[in-house]
Amino acid sequence: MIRTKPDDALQILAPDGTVVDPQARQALDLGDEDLRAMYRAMLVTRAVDLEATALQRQGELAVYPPVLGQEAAQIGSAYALGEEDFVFPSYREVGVAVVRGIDLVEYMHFHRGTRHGGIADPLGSHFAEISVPVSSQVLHAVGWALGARLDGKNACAVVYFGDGATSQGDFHEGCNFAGVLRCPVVFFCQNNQWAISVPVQKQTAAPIWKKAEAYGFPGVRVDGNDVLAVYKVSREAVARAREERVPTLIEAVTYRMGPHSTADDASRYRSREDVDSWQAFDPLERFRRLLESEGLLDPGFLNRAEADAGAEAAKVRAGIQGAQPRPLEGFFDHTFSEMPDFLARQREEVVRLTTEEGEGA
Amino acid sequence: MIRTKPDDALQILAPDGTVVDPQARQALDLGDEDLRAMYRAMLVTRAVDLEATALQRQGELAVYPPVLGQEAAQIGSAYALGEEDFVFPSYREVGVAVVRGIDLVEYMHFHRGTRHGGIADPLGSHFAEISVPVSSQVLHAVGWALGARLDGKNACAVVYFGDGATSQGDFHEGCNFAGVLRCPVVFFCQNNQWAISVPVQKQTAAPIWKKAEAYGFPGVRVDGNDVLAVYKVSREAVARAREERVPTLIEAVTYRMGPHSTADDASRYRSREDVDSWQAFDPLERFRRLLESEGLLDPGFLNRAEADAGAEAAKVRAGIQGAQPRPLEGFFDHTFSEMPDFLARQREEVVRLTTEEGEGA
Amino acid sequence: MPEVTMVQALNEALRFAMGEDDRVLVLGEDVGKLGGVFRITDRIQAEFGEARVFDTPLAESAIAGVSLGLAMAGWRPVAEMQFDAFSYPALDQVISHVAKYRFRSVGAVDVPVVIRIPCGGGIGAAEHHSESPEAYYVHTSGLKVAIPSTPLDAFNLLVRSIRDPDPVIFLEPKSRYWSKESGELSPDGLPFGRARTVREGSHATLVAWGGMVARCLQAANAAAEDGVEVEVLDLRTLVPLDIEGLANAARKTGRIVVVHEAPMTAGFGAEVVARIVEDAFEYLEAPVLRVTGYDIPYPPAKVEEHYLPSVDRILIALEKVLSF
Amino acid sequence: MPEVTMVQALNEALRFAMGEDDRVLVLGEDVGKLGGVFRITDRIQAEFGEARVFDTPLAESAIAGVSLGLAMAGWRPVAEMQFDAFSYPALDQVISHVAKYRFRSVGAVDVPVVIRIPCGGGIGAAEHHSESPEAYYVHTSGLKVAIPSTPLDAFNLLVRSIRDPDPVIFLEPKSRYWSKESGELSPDGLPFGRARTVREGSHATLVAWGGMVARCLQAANAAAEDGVEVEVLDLRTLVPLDIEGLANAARKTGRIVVVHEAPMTAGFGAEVVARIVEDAFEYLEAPVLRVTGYDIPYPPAKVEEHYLPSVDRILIALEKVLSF
Ligand SMILES: Cc1ncc(C[n+]2csc(CCOP(=O)(O)OP(=O)(O)O)c2C)c(N)n1
Ligand SMILES: Cc1ncc(C[n+]2csc(CCOP(=O)(O)OP(=O)(O)O)c2C)c(N)n1
Ligand SMILES: [Mg+2]
Ligand SMILES: [Mg+2]
Repeated sequence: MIRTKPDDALQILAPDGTVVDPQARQALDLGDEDLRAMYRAMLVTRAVDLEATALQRQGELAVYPPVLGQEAAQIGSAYALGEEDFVFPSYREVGVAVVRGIDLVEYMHFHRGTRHGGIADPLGSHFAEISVPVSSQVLHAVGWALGARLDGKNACAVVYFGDGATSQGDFHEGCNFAGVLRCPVVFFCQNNQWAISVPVQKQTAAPIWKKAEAYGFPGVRVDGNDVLAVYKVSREAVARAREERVPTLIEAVTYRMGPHSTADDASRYRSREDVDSWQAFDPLERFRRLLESEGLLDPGFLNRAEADAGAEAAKVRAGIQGAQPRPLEGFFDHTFSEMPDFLARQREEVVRLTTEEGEGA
Repeated sequence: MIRTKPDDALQILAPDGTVVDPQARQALDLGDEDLRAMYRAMLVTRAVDLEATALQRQGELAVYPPVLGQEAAQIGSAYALGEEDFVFPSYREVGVAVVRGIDLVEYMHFHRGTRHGGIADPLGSHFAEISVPVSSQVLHAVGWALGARLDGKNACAVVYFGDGATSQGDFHEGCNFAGVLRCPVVFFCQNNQWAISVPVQKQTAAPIWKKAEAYGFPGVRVDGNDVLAVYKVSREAVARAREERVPTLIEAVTYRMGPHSTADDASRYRSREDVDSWQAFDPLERFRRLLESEGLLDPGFLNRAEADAGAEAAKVRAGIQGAQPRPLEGFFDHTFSEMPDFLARQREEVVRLTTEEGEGA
Repeated sequence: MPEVTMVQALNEALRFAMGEDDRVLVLGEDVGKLGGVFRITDRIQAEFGEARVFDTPLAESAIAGVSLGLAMAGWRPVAEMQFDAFSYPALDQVISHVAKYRFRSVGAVDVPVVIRIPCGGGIGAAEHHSESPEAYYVHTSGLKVAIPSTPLDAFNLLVRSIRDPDPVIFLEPKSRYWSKESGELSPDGLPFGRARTVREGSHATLVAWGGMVARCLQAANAAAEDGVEVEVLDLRTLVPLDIEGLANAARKTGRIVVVHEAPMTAGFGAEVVARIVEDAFEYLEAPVLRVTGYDIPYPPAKVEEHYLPSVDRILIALEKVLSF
Repeated sequence: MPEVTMVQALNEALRFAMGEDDRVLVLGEDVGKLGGVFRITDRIQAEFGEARVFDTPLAESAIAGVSLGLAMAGWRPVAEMQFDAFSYPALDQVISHVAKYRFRSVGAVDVPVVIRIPCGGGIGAAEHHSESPEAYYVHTSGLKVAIPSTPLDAFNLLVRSIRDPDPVIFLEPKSRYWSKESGELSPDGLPFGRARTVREGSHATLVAWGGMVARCLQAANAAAEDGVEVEVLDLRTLVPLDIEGLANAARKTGRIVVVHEAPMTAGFGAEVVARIVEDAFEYLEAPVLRVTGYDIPYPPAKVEEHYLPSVDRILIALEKVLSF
């Protein structure tokens, strides 16, 4: 249970928005525009996230895993990255996608069931396809980071995953590879307390950040609802990865305010009170108060930002509503780099049948 | 590189056999007969191990992975177990098998290629089949331990594996399960510095014993060539597992004096000097000196023990030389609990063909 | 007995098995309080306690390997993999140990492990949630593989799988989870390796399992409107396979189509064809054809209807074997 | 060019590929100083440096997953799995990502990953060192699967696999590692999907790949002594498969036996049978038969000769199809 601060966690802002570590606050390399941009990204994320949940309720998305409550963890860490850094997301990273300028309509196609992956141009946008098999993307990040090191690039990979993901073999193998092969990678764990119905206490008997000990690189726990603290540790981890080729494991302690996904009934395994108790730690509210106290929330900005958020959500809705998948034969074209004969035969059948169907209709 | 003591390692006997920790020495619950029995087991192991290597050279075994140099780690830990405890070995545990009274001829059938597993009565002898896929046995140990806990048994599982094995996902998943499900299990890692040609420095960037931090249970490093120190930490770990249902990760620092297996040419990746430098840490010699100084090595015992060792080796040789496998159809009988029809059909073919062959010959 | 869904039947089977044998355990991700994402283990933990029904950490290889260890300690674990594609991290443990441990120990160790895997497509699920992995398991010697197509079969086969001293991969076709059937839920000792004739017919035979049995029945009914009587055979267990039943089908109609969701290449349909060819070639009036998923990864849900064998595709194949 | 073994040919292929494209990397357990347990990578690290040729920690899932990541960074990794059964821990990464990433990204990401796997039995190896896992890979859409049977094919197919923008599972039959062949080691652009007629014959056809091609040739030679001319077809790549070549075989002899080491049930032999039945049923004079490993786990080495298809078993099957 979170108190005003998770044990051992780095914090800059208290839940009420007051600065608890003024020195750290001052040392941040963030100007007013950065702070505003971060807040704006949090608003956009919140709006898009709520819109996606609504779209699912209306049948426009097949299923959607809300990020509600985890906005600070995602925006704080994503904001610490450079263009050249490469993001490897799980399935709950819409906030990171917002910061990275990912096409959110294409992203929602994943959840609509009209395309896999959800990322139109992973290599160009440095944002890998959405990864559902828990922890599997950890290895891709490590591989990419190793490749970047071999190329002498000044860039790192950042991989996002949950508390549950730390139980998987792939998490371990990836961390161990990264430690010994000196891969520039940041392991960013959002400990949102739950893996579907399993609380983190039943997931592992050790604090997650301490697992870094097993791989010979630093681990750090941060208050995941404090966007500035998350930014700070992420920034340091990115620098350590790029400059020293030393990975970092970041545990951002946060809370999954929504159900695991829109298909989940969380009331079966946690109480309304538990969830409500985390309302006091809302990351947007906390950051808003800071910005207010620092005089950065003039009504002009606030109106614009809120309008932007609404507009983004509306854009997602407009883009995804009723959207059609490419026809099945289109998927055949991307199984191999060239179409082998045996597949061409099958593709022809698909075209024939769907054309007939179309004509029959 | 080992100095007189590996960093952070627990030690009772210096390499020259002198007691460096008299208090610990005194506190051991080992009588004279125990000490003699342990030494005898080390002699037997050494003799059987060398015999197995010789048998392989003579074509009697297909391949054999020598335990040479790791006798203290195996005998010290195995001696700490009770009858009810269950051993899950890798493929290099002949010393443990000696202590547990495993039928060594059957064991060598594994290496001869005449049977899998190598353990005739795993459930009766509480010694699982030899496990080749690195780290895979870790999970079986955890499962057995969980089962024992559910039964309220006062027993634990002990799983043996190497330094290389710690890189596998199964190691991690097993440790994590054990930590959170409170399984009475001891994870016994023989860090013999090598995984075939890969030195432990290239295997992982953290000391192995520290990996326990990731699972919320204690880790300990012990001088793996000091049989008393190994016994002491194993004894404590077994008690902790049985009584508190808390696992322990033991890293026994030792050295693989022989090749990875008889099929390996270690000269391709390590120098004779490196290997020779470990001669000074020979575990038998170290223990012999202690026993001598404590006046336990009367010629009568020594002669008997050496004779026993020779006899055991001879028994293995006599039992395995020219030994035949059961005929292939015998293996069909143990694929399922009952023979399904489709397999019976195949079995008949085998019997028909091998009978014809036999008659043709 | 009123109608039950397959979900309820499976839930009852677990209850029944846990009641008749207190060595039976249930483990997996979210099988406790949540009752599993499909509610197969709904209220089982409340009834049988947290010792016998427990959530595991999120690690499938461990779920399989730990289950084997539990079996060695004399328990009968029933493990749940949350979805088809999430059984893949456990493949190494399943192939190298669960399937082989009896063999490896020359018969000394029973392996009464059941691994339940919801499988197949057709429910509009996300990527990695609609795979049909049966061929991987079937090709692994030492495993039995069961896959019911109806609630009553699901109950019977699961009870029997849990009693089996051998490891059983128990595949549950998600598209049939909410299908209903009425009948008595008492285990009738349904043996493995006996296919079920779902519908009699003399002109041609459709062979299927799991989710495709219902689809074949639809196709057969459609064919009947044109006066073609199609037999539908539900294999129920893929290992052991009802070889006799397949040969009989060849003898009876000589025209056979096998239907499955998994990709065609090296799918279990190929085995069905090969068996029939081996055992009953002389009775074949036409090539045994396959109607299957295509040889591409399972596509996004919104196009899955064109990917999965449709009634039309089945009818076209029937026409081919009938007019050969 | 003097005779080369398959080991040498593979070693030369890696050298050649690394020489022609400096994005090619070699990684795996013990591939560095040791040169691999079979010496396929012998002296490659010395020649190309530790950046391009490196030992990994002992973790196969990571080897596969990291290879995919390297490919995303523009490298062309050639990963070694030490033995067949040790490729199983990587199955999840291979099935869910390596095979699917191009598809998942709707064509945006090339996956030029080669996974080399020594496979098969017949060399007297220990448990878990003699498996023939081709069916698992073949059934996984998105993978190409190559398996040479001779040194020159090994060279050509490996060079070509490394140039391929798609993931290739490259199976190396251990029993042929030390077989010799002479000829020019220059890549002749051998395309995937073209079977090789190893021996002409008009009475019957043996279809095989990898280690069983030589065995089939022995059987064909033995049959020739009795005046029976048997054609031997080496598939060389299983995906893509030379469907045309198989149909031609049916047209030419009408009597076909397929031979493989893996267990029979749902092995790739079933696919060969099913394809031929689908495409060339009318030309078949006899059932297409299979001679394979039995449906038990690979047995101990000392009995493997009775497990693997023998010349006798192949001859018996030939006799059956010839006398049908
Ligand atoms: C390998 C695998 N096993 C099971 C699942 C099913 N599943 C999806 S999300 C999830 C829980 C993940 O929890 P966590 O890692 O904490 O991430 P969160 O969902 O909380 O963001 C599970 C079990 C999966 N996607 N992949
Ligand atoms: C999963 C798996 N991958 C690869 C191998 C091949 N292999 C056998 S032993 C070994 C090295 C093991 O090293 P370590 O764990 O340190 O044990 P040691 O041999 O030193 O006792 C390797 C790579 C294997 N047996 N299993
Ligand atoms: Mg979580
Ligand atoms: Mg070692």
